[in-house]
Parts: sequence; structure tokens; C-alpha cells
Amino acid sequence: MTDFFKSLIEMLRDPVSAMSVLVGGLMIVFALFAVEAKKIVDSLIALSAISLLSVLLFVVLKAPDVAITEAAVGSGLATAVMLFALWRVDSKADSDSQQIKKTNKQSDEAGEKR
Amino acid sequence: MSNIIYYVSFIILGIGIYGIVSQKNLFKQLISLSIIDTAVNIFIVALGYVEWGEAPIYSAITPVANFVDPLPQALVLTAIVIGVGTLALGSILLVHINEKYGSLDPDEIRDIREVVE
Amino acid sequence: MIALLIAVPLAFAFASIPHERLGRYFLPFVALFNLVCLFFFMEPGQILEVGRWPAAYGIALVLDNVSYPFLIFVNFLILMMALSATLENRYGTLLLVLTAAVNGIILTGDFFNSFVFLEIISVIAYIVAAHKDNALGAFKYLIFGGIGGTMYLLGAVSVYVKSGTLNMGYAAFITDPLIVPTICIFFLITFLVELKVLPLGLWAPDVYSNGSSVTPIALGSIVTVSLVYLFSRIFLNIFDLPSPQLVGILAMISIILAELGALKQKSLGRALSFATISGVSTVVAALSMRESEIASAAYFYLFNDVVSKFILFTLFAYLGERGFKSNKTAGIAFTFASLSVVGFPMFAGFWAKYYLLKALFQVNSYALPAIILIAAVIEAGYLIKWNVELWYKGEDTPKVQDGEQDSEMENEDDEVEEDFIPFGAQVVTLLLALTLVVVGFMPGLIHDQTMNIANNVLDFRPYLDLILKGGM
Amino acid sequence: MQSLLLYLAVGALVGYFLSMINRRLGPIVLLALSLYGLFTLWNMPIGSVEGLFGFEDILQFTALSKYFSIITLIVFSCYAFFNIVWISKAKRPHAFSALSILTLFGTLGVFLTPHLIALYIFWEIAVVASLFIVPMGKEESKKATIWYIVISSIGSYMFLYGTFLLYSKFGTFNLFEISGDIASESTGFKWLVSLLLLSAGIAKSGIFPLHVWLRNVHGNAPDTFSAVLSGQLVKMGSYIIALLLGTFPIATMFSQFYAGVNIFSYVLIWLGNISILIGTFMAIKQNDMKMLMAYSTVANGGYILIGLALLDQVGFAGGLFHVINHALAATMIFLSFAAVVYRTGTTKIDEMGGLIFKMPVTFVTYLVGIISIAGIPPTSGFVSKWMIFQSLISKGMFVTAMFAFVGSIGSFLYVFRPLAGVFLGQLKRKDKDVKEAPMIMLIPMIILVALTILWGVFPQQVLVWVTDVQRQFGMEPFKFDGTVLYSSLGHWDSWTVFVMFMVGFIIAAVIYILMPKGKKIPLDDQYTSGEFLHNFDLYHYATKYYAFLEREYEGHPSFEDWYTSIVNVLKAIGKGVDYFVRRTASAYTFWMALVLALLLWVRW
Amino acid sequence: MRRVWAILVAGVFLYFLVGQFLPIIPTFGNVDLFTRVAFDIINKSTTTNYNAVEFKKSKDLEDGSANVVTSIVVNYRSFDTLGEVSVLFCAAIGVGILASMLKSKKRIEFEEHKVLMISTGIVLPLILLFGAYIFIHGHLSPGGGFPGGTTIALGILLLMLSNNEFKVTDVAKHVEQSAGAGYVVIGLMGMAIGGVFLINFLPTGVVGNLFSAGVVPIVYTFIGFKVGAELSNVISDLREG
Repeated sequence: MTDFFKSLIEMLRDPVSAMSVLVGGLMIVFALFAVEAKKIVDSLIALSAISLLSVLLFVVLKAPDVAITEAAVGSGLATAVMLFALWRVDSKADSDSQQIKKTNKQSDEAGEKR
Repeated sequence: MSNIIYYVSFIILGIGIYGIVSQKNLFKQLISLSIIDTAVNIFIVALGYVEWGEAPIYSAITPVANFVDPLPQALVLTAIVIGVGTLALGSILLVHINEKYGSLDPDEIRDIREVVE
Repeated sequence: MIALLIAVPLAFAFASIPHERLGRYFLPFVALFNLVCLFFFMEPGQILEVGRWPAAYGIALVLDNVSYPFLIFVNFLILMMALSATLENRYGTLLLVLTAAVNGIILTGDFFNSFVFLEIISVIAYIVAAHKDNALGAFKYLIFGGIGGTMYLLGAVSVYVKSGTLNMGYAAFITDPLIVPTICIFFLITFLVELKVLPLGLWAPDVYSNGSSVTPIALGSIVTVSLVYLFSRIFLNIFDLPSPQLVGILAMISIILAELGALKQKSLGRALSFATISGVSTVVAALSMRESEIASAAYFYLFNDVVSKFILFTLFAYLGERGFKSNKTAGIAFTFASLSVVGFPMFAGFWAKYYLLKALFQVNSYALPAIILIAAVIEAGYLIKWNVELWYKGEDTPKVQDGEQDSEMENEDDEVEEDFIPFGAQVVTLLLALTLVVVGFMPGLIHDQTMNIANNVLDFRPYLDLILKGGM
Repeated sequence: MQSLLLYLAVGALVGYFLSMINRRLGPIVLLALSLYGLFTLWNMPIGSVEGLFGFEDILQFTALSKYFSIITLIVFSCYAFFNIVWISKAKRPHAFSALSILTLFGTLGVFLTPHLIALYIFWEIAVVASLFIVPMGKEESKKATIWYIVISSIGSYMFLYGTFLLYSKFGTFNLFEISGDIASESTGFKWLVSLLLLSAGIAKSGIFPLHVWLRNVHGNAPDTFSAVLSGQLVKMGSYIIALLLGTFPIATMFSQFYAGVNIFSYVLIWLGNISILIGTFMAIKQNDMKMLMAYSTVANGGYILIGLALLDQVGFAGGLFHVINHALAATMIFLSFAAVVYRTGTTKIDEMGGLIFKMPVTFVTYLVGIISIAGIPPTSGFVSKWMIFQSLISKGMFVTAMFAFVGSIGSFLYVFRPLAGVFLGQLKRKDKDVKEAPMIMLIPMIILVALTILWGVFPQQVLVWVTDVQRQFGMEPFKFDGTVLYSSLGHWDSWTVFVMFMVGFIIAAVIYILMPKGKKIPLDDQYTSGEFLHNFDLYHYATKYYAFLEREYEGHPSFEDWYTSIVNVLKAIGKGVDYFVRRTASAYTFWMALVLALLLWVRW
Repeated sequence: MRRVWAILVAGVFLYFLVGQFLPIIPTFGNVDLFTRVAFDIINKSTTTNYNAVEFKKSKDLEDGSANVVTSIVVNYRSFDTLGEVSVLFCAAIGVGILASMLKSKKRIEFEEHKVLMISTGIVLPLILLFGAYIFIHGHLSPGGGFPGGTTIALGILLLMLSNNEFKVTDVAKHVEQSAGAGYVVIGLMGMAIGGVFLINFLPTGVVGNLFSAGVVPIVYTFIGFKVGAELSNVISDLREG
């Protein structure tokens, strides 16, 4: 047990590992939240948070190009795109769905008649 | 023990797969897919990390080469862009599905399909 | 020079953005151009190092005895599809990019590059799968194919980590019995997904059965051929297949299950999609034996299956399920194609089955032949059923005593409903059907090619020599 | 032979396009081709070898080929002659003629080649060609087609599997080269290969486990084509059985089992028994006359199988002889049915009656046909049955003899049903203005009648062919001289018997002429207790004709239902697959994990 | 129940990655580059023999960009980038097709806000300038065509959010077309001049100068424009429907 902690301390001296522990832990938490959140908007926000944290990790891993690309593409644009899609979905979820459900009912009745 | 970052990326990947399998809502599945992409990117970049290496850019600070492996970074650069392309497609497909079936819940959609067919 | 096969379609694709119809008109000419280049200006056995970076550093395009016939076949299929399919808004542009991607995935000698082309193909596949308002199937395919693509990426990267380069030729020097299977499992998962081997091919029926004249042909014929090429390149040429018996057994199960699924279907489209699954599974099962005779027979089988399914799906897309009363030629093509799929003599399918069984029995494997024949019995059952139903549609319908006017009305509706098949599609289907017959009488035409492929794909030396020799 | 096959292959196309000009030209082409074939093959020396399409000596003309191809060509020429008129009722005359010619092409090819793959190719050509004729029949013929193709492909694919098994062992496809070495193989291999190869014949000639397709197909096919199906295509199966049983040294391959019959033949004989039983009893309860004859085909297939499987001097000859008898008889009967349907438009027995005065020639044809089927002298049917019985009794196989006997008794019953229902009895009112079938139709029927009686009285010609076959297979040939046939138990002189029958017939005729006739009275000329009763019902019935017999085996198991339930089980599995297909990507990912786990932990 | 299955499935994948895959890859951090092609790529000596690269000094190397990642992306593995561009291109077209197939043409409306509009007017040029900077300096500093183009697209997105009437016109399509064609044309020019597709046919100047690295800045400029146009198209398609 103690040597485990010793090695943990050793590891945390190394800045990369320390950062990866902290940021990685946060990312895991956010990922769980993104998966399990009730509202989709929350999980979207968690998703963009994940990619922002991954930008941090990329910087730590000495990959500035990837970092800047991920910052622009992953957390910026992807979130925007999915947010737009989400708006369209939610705005339409009420009107059309009821109509389709109506058609279902009718076809059900038709089936019963047959 | 210093492989901690590998473990982190694997766990995130596992969470993504867990999301795809456990979540009913199709939107959640798409989100889980992009989580998987992120995890894989982190893993690949980590594969190229060299201890005490510098960012692979010749500059005034690092005039001589003591770099991390730049090739995985190049690969990840490509992978990210591909991922966002897939993501955009998935979003518009979701809009279509919602327009057709009025729901993103596979069970409701299945009922509707069976009735329609 | 080889790069033109990829560069020209891409250039035309980019150039065809401003107007919607432009791509549609470019497509056949580009395919024709590729064919002409292949036939007259290129011969197998050359390598192009893109940007003149040596093979290990940059990307090398390899045109050897294996990829050359595949390229010709794929471009021929693309030409046929360009003539037969009805391409709505901007699908022409997409298919131009698809042409480039398919040529690239067949030509490339680099793992990550093949991943990129695979992703192009998948993205186009998602879009094409959403044709005819089939978004749900496309979305399933997107999620599932996304995971598969991730697997492929991990495999490619691990190749880089272990061998220090992404080049396929050099990657073959990884021979550690611990490492190779692990790397191959990554690739294998992807291929089982993309080649629709059940249970990983479950996405296929929903995607193919949308009654479009583009989707099943672009995915089921063209993409499948290119992926079978990549499969044999990676698992027959470069690495060893991990646990081949298991793959073979999976494929056999997939054959039977797919045939049963097809037997049950009430709609022709879904039945055909299941039939496609079983056809490709047969090819995979045969390739997993890693024998040159069997591989050649498997390629023959692939040829027959792809061409016949091309005809069947095209006619299904245009005719739906209203019979052949008005257009006999379509009916003849349909019948020829289905007879060839089942493998009746004097069609290409018979020789495919013949060579396959002969080769399999020579290595004393008795399970796969039995399964192929059982599958053929089931296939004969439902395909002949569909033929009879479609030929005798609307004939001697039982008289309805009350309300005969209604029945007449319905008949008139049928008359009205019969939409005509575009001339291109008729010509193409008839041409392909005649191809099947001709090959049925002269199997040597195809068999020599497939033997050539199989002999080359199974020994690794010529490929490596080509890569070490460096290009141009 | 090569030229003949080429002419046939070309003739299919020619027939198609000629029948576009005038639909009667198609059958004429077929008639010309089959007569030409009859001429060439009759004069062809036995044992001549030719190549085909550049494949060296792939065609080989054996005695068996000669025998079977002559039967086929006789049947086909009569069929073609009959069609010249009947074609006007065909649905798709062009395709009908072309496919008929193609069927002849395939069957002749089957008879002419010992090369197993070539044989399979010709076999499938014949099957496919006939396959697309069948659905031109009644409404149910669509379903019948599925029965036909599925069972036929079961048989032929088992044949193919066996062929490749042999190839992987001996490296050749030529049956005659194989037959020498096979005796040295292991017992299991011999059983497997023989059963696999025979199953094609079993499926085709409607032997017991695979007999279900006959009722649907023969019953629903176009009327004249039923004649070819039952008279000729079924004989393809008999050919395969005869070829294999003759070529393979069955007697040395398998151990002796009972009364000098080896175990393999014994199994086949029992299959034949069951087929006789099923065919007879099912035929008795059919109301559709074509389906009735279809079941009688099953029974006669059983006779042929028993005779061939006995593999001895008398029995084998009897089996071969029965092939030609049943071919002629079935063709006769189906052609007469076709004539009846051509005039009345129905095949239901209980919708007809009293046609004897309307169409006498057809009636005579049918009468001779059923006499031959039932095996009554002087027709040739008796000779073959006599030979089979002789062989059975000399071997002391009384159970089989009993089965065969029951079969013959039953055949009296079921052939009498259409006789009474269709031809005898009182005329239905709707058939008042039915005329005799046109002359063109009558000629082939008369020819067949003549042949049957001729070969029943003077069987030498046929016996020469049969004994040639036996010599070729190295058996002791059947002994006969002139019209006297010798067996171990005694001999039979068909000529004396014929004379006796003639004498009896003449006496009966004289009595019939001299005796006062009963006078025909109109239906309403009858009274009771001084009252005319105006009753226009017909005193003639055909429904529930053999109710008293059918009652005995009402709850019999039906194999059609069994096969259908098997298909339903398969469909249920398919439904399961479809269920998995309709899941979402989540379930797919689960499967992916499953495959991954398999790949991880199962390392073969 | 569903979650239990999910945990099992994820467990299988994790078992595979941790138990099978992790043992065969080197431990984190200690990679020796000498066994990888990346070593020669870093030292720009894949075709020449090795001599160390010095910033602002060594000139006319086989590849002139100071940013090694850029040199890989645009020079050594430029073919991948071509494919990558076409992936994005296909995705954009696909979004366009599917959006045009939508039955209900209901565009997403934002209520305009004074502050946002004015600040956008101030910030937008800077954003666009920054994007241009990113892809023009791709061979010197981190970044490149893709982030630069995305930045531009995000600027367009900001414009959309701020003012409701703004629509992406067909100019975007033409920019996309010309940029994409330009990339291929550069490759074909290389084929015409150097004999090989996508060869770097311009002189690669001193490492670290702005005008160096041959075709790399040009290609990255094309990519920047193309990506910007495509992504703005995607966003506007998703918005307009």
C-alpha cells in the first residue's frame, strides 16, 4: 500500500503524469456525465468540455498543432454543429411526432379492422 | 505506472462504448462516438511522446532537434478532421430521423416502422 | 502516372461543385478515362512514390499483378453504374470522389493512407445510404462504421509503433507471434464490419433495401470489391489471418443465417440484401483458407456475385415488384442474373461454384462445400419464387365476384404504375447478363485472371521487391 | 451425337423465332428434331465416342444411352405431334416450344455422357428448361415450381457433392474409370458416395423420401407437358439409378444381407416398397385425374427401383423393361387427359362423365394405357411386372413381392376411377356438344397404343436392347427366344397368351353382338306406382368414389406437411435474424464485442 | 439491465486494449526515434544523408518548413491530406444534400442583440485575420490550414449569431471549388515539372523564413480557404435547413 503511494508521489513529480492524472480524471468525470446526463444539452456541453481538456493534454504532450486544431475543430465547430442539429430536433420534436403518432393510430385501427 | 495516460485514454474509450451500448437516445450515441474519437486521439499522441522532448517545431527556442515524434501528431490532425466530418453527417442524419419518425428513441422508432411496414 | 487514377476524379469532383448536374455528366467520362489509362498506358509492376519521398517515409502507390485486375474491374463497375443509375442532386460529385477513393484504396501501399481512403468511402457510404429517406439505416451504419474505423486507425498506428513505418511492405517484417495477431484483430474487426459478415454485417439489410439505384450498387458492388482486395492484401499478403478457422466458421454461420433471413423476407429488396451478405461471406470463408486455388475460385465467385447482384438490384430499383409484363428484356436479365447467383450451368455462377468446390475438395475441407450447397438450395428456392412471381405478375388473377370494377381499376392502376426503365439501365443490365452467359461458356476469360491474382497475392516477395526497387 | 446436340441447341433458338411467325411451327421443329435424333441414335453403333465443344471424348454412346434415348425420343416425338394443335392453348407458345426443345437437349445430353460434371450440366439444363415450363400451367403451378426446384436441387447438389468426393479421391470425373477402383475404399465412403450420387435419381424419379413434388408438379403443369414430366423426365432419375447400380460393382462393394441381395440394394428395395405403398394409396384418394396419375408414377418408380436394385438376370431386365412400359403408358394417359381437358376444360373427375361416346379414340387410348399400367396382358406392362415378380419370388423376398402385389391390386382400383368417372357413366349436360379431339391429336395416341400392344406381344426388340445393357454391365443377360421368355421358375410365351386373349375377346364380341341390346331410354322416361317422376339428376357419381377405402387410412401422415413445417422452422430462424437486424447500433456493438471476445479467447 | 450489458461490452473492449494491446506498445515516454522514420523526417534527411538542421541557417533542404508536423502533413504525407480534404468535402456535400432533402424548411432564428452586433463588427475582422495568420504561418508556427479555416468558419458562425439576415452565398461554393481544384492542380503541376504527383517543385528556402518550404504555404492557403468555405457551408446548411 505504502509503496503504491510512494510510486504515486514519484509519478506526480513528473509534470506530464501529474497533468494527465488531473486532466484525465476530469475528462473521465465529464465523459461519464456526458453519457449519463438526462438532458442532451448538458451532455453536449460536457462533450465540448472534454475536448477542451484534451486540448490541455495535447499541450502537455508537446503537440501544439493538434492542440490548436482540436481547440478550433473539436470544441468549437463540432459543438456548434451538434447544437444546431439539437435545436432543429427539439423544435420539431413536438409538431411532427404527434402527427406521425396519429397516423400510427389510424393504421392500427385499420389493421384491427382487417 | 507511468502509463497512466494510456489508461486514461482507454477508460474514456470504454466510457464511450458504454455510452453507445447503454444509451437509447441516438443523439447520445453520436456523442459517445465523438468521445471515442477524442480518446483515440489522445492515445495516439501519447504514443509519440518522448521523455523531455520538445514540440516538433524548429524555432529560436529549440534550434536543434530534440523533438517528440511528430508523425502521430500528423496522423491525429487528419483523424480529428475526419471525425468532425462524420459528426456533422451524423447530426444532419439525426435531424432527418427526427423529421421522419418524430422521435430519437429507437423503441418508438421501431414501433413506428413496424406499423408503417 | 498512376496518380492520375486518383487525381483526375478528384479534380473533376472539385470542379463540378457549382452546378448540380455537372458531376453526373463527368462521371462516365472519368471512369472511361481511367479504363483507357489502365488498358493502354499502364502495365502491372510499377510503383509511384508520391512526392518522390522514399517508400518508407512517404506514401507509395503500388500497381502490381494483384491490384491491376481489381482496378479494371472496379472502374468497369463504376462506368456501368454511371450509365445505369439515376443520380439526383450532387450524387455525381460524390461518386466521383468515390471513384478516387476506391482507386486509392486499391493502389495505396500505406496503412494510414488506406485508413483515410476507407474513411472517405465510409463517409460517402453514409451519405449514399441515406438515399431515398433511409436516414435511420444510415445512422446505424454511421455509428457502427465509426467504431470500425477507430479500430482500423488503432491498428495502423500500432503498425507504425512496432515497425517504425506505415508502409505495408516494411510492416510485413513484424513477425512477433505476440504482436501480429493483436494488430490483425484490429483490422479484422473493421473488415468484418465493412464486408458485412454476420453478426457484424447486421447494418447491411436496412441500408441496401431502400430501393435506390445507387446505394446497393455503390456499396454492395464497388466498395465490396475494393474492400475484398484490401482484405486479401492485408491478411493473405502482408500479415497472417488471426485464427483463420474461427473466421471461416463465422463466415459459414453468416452464409446460412443470411440465406435463412432472405428466405423469410416478404420484400424483394431485403431478400437481395441478405443474399449479398451470404455471397460476400462465402468469399471471406474461402479466402480464410489461404490457398491459391481457393483464393482464385473465391475471386471468381466474387466476380459472379457482384455482377449478378448489380443486375438484380438495378432492376429492383427501377421495377420494384411489379412484374416483367411490359419489359421482357429486363425480365430476361433478371432471370439470367438469379440463375447465375444460384449457380446453374452455362452461367458464370456455375463455374464459380465448380472451381470453388474443386479447390476445397482438393485440400480435404468438406464443411464449406456442404454449406455452400445447402445455401444454394435455399437461394434457388426464394430466387426462383421471385422470378416466377414477377414473370407471371397480373396473369390469371382469381376473379372477384363482387365489385369487379374495383379489380379492373386496380389493374389500370398497375398499368399506370409501371414506370419505364431508362435506356441506359436496360442496356447495362442486358450487357452484364450477356457477360454472365459468355463467361459461362468461356470461364477461362476470368479464371486466368483470378489464378494470376491468387498466385501473386499469396507470395509476398514480388510485392516487397517492387517496393524496395522504388519507383520512377 | 455432337451434331445432334448442336442441332438441338440451335433448334431451341430457331423454334423460338419460328413460333413467333406461327406458333404451330415450334412443335413442328421439335418433331423434326426428335425424329432425326431417333433415326441417328437408332443406327448409331454402341460404344462410339465423341467430343463436345472441344472437350475430348466426353460423349460415350453405351447400350444404356441407346435404350433411354430411344424412349425419350419416342415420347418427345409423340408429345411434339400432339402439341401441334394443343399449342393454341399454351400461355406463352414461343417460350413453351423453345424450352421444350431445350429440355430434350438436356435429357439427351444426360443420357449420352459418362463424364459426371458434363452429366450434371446437362441435368441442370433439363431441369431449368422444364422448370420454366411448369408455371405456365394452372394457378397452383407457381407453388409447384418451388417444390420442383427445391427438391430437384436437393438431389442434384447431393449428386454434385458426391461427384467432387469421388474427384478428390480418384482425380477423374469419368464414371467408368472410377467404377473399377471404388470397391477398395472404406465402407463409410462407399455408402456416402453411392447414396449421394443416387439421391439425384431418387429425387427425380419420385422415390419415397423425395416424392412430394410429383403431385404438385405433374398435377399443375401444362397438360401435355405432364406427359413429358411423367413419361420422360422422371426416367432421367431411373437412368441415373440404372447407370450407378450397373456401373459400380455394388455386389462386391457391400456385404451380402439377405437372399443374395446386398445391404445397399436391400435399402433401395425397401425405399421402393414404401414408394409403391404411398403412391398406390394416395392415388386412390385423388379426385384430380392428373394428380392421380402423378401418384401412380410414384408407385411405378418404386417398381422400377425394385427391379433395378435386384441386380440379377431377370429383375434388372424387368426393371429396365418397366421403364419403357411406364414411359409409354404414362404418355398415353396424360395425352388422353390433355385431349379431354382440351375439350372439356377441367381436370376434376367429378365434373365429367360419359365421354366414351363423345371421344371414343381417347377412351381407347386411356383404356390401353391403364391396362398396361395395371399390368394385364396382352400389353407390355404385364411382361415387365411378370419379370420383376419372377425375380422376387425366385429370391424368396415374399414381403417385397407382397408389396408389389398390393401395388398392382391398388393400381386396378385407381386406374378405374377416372375410367368410370370420366368416360363411363352419364354425360354431364355442359358436355353435350363435346367433340372428339382433332385428328392431329389422335395420331400420336394411336401410335403409342400400337407400340404398347406390339411390344406386349413381340417383346424381342426391347429385350434385345435390355440384354445389351446387361451384357455391357457384365451381368448374365436375360434369356429369351422369339416371344418366349425364360426365367428360373418357368417361361412365358406372350404370343400364345395373346392368341388366347384374342380368342376370348372374339367370343365375347360375338356374344355381345348376338345378345339383345338393352335399350336406351331418356332420363324422364321412368315411373313408379303409375306416376312419372321427372328427375333430371344423373345416376352417376365420382366424388368419394372409394370412400370405403379412404376411410381406412384417413389419418395418414402427409410428407408435404412435414416438409412445409420444416420450411416454416427455417423461416422462424430467419425471422430471428431479421429481429437482430432491426436493432440499433447498441446491439451491433454488443455483437462486435462478442466477436472480439471470440477472437481473443479462441485461438485456432 | 441495459447498463449491465453495456459494462460487459465495454469490459471486453477494455480487456482487449489493456490486456492484449498495452503490453505490446512501449511504455509511455521512452520511445527511441531512431527506429522510426520520424527521425529522418525531423532531420529532413530522408533522401540526403544526415546533417543536423539549424534554425534560420540551413537552407535548400529537401523540405523547408520549420514546423515538422506541417512538413509531414503537407509534404511528406501530402497525399493523406488530399484525402482528408476530400473527406471534409464529401461531408459538406452530404450535409448539403441531406439538408436540401428536409421537408420542413424552418431556419433557426436568433433574436438580434445590439451589443453582439457591434462587438461582432469589431471582432470579426480580427478573427478572420487570425485565421489567415494561422494558415499562412502554418509552416513556421503551430496551426495550419485546418485550424485556420475552422477559425474563419467560426467567425462566419459568429456573424450568423449576431445578425439574423446573414446568409452564406454561393461565393463560398466557388471559393471551395477553386481552392480544392487548386490543390489538385498543384499536385499535377508537380507531376508536370518534377514528374511525380504532389512533388515539392518550388525552392525550399531557409528553414524558418516566411517565404520558404516551397509549396507548403500555398497548399495550406488553399486548404485554409477550402475548409473555411466548406465548414461555413455546413453551418449554414444546418441553419437554413
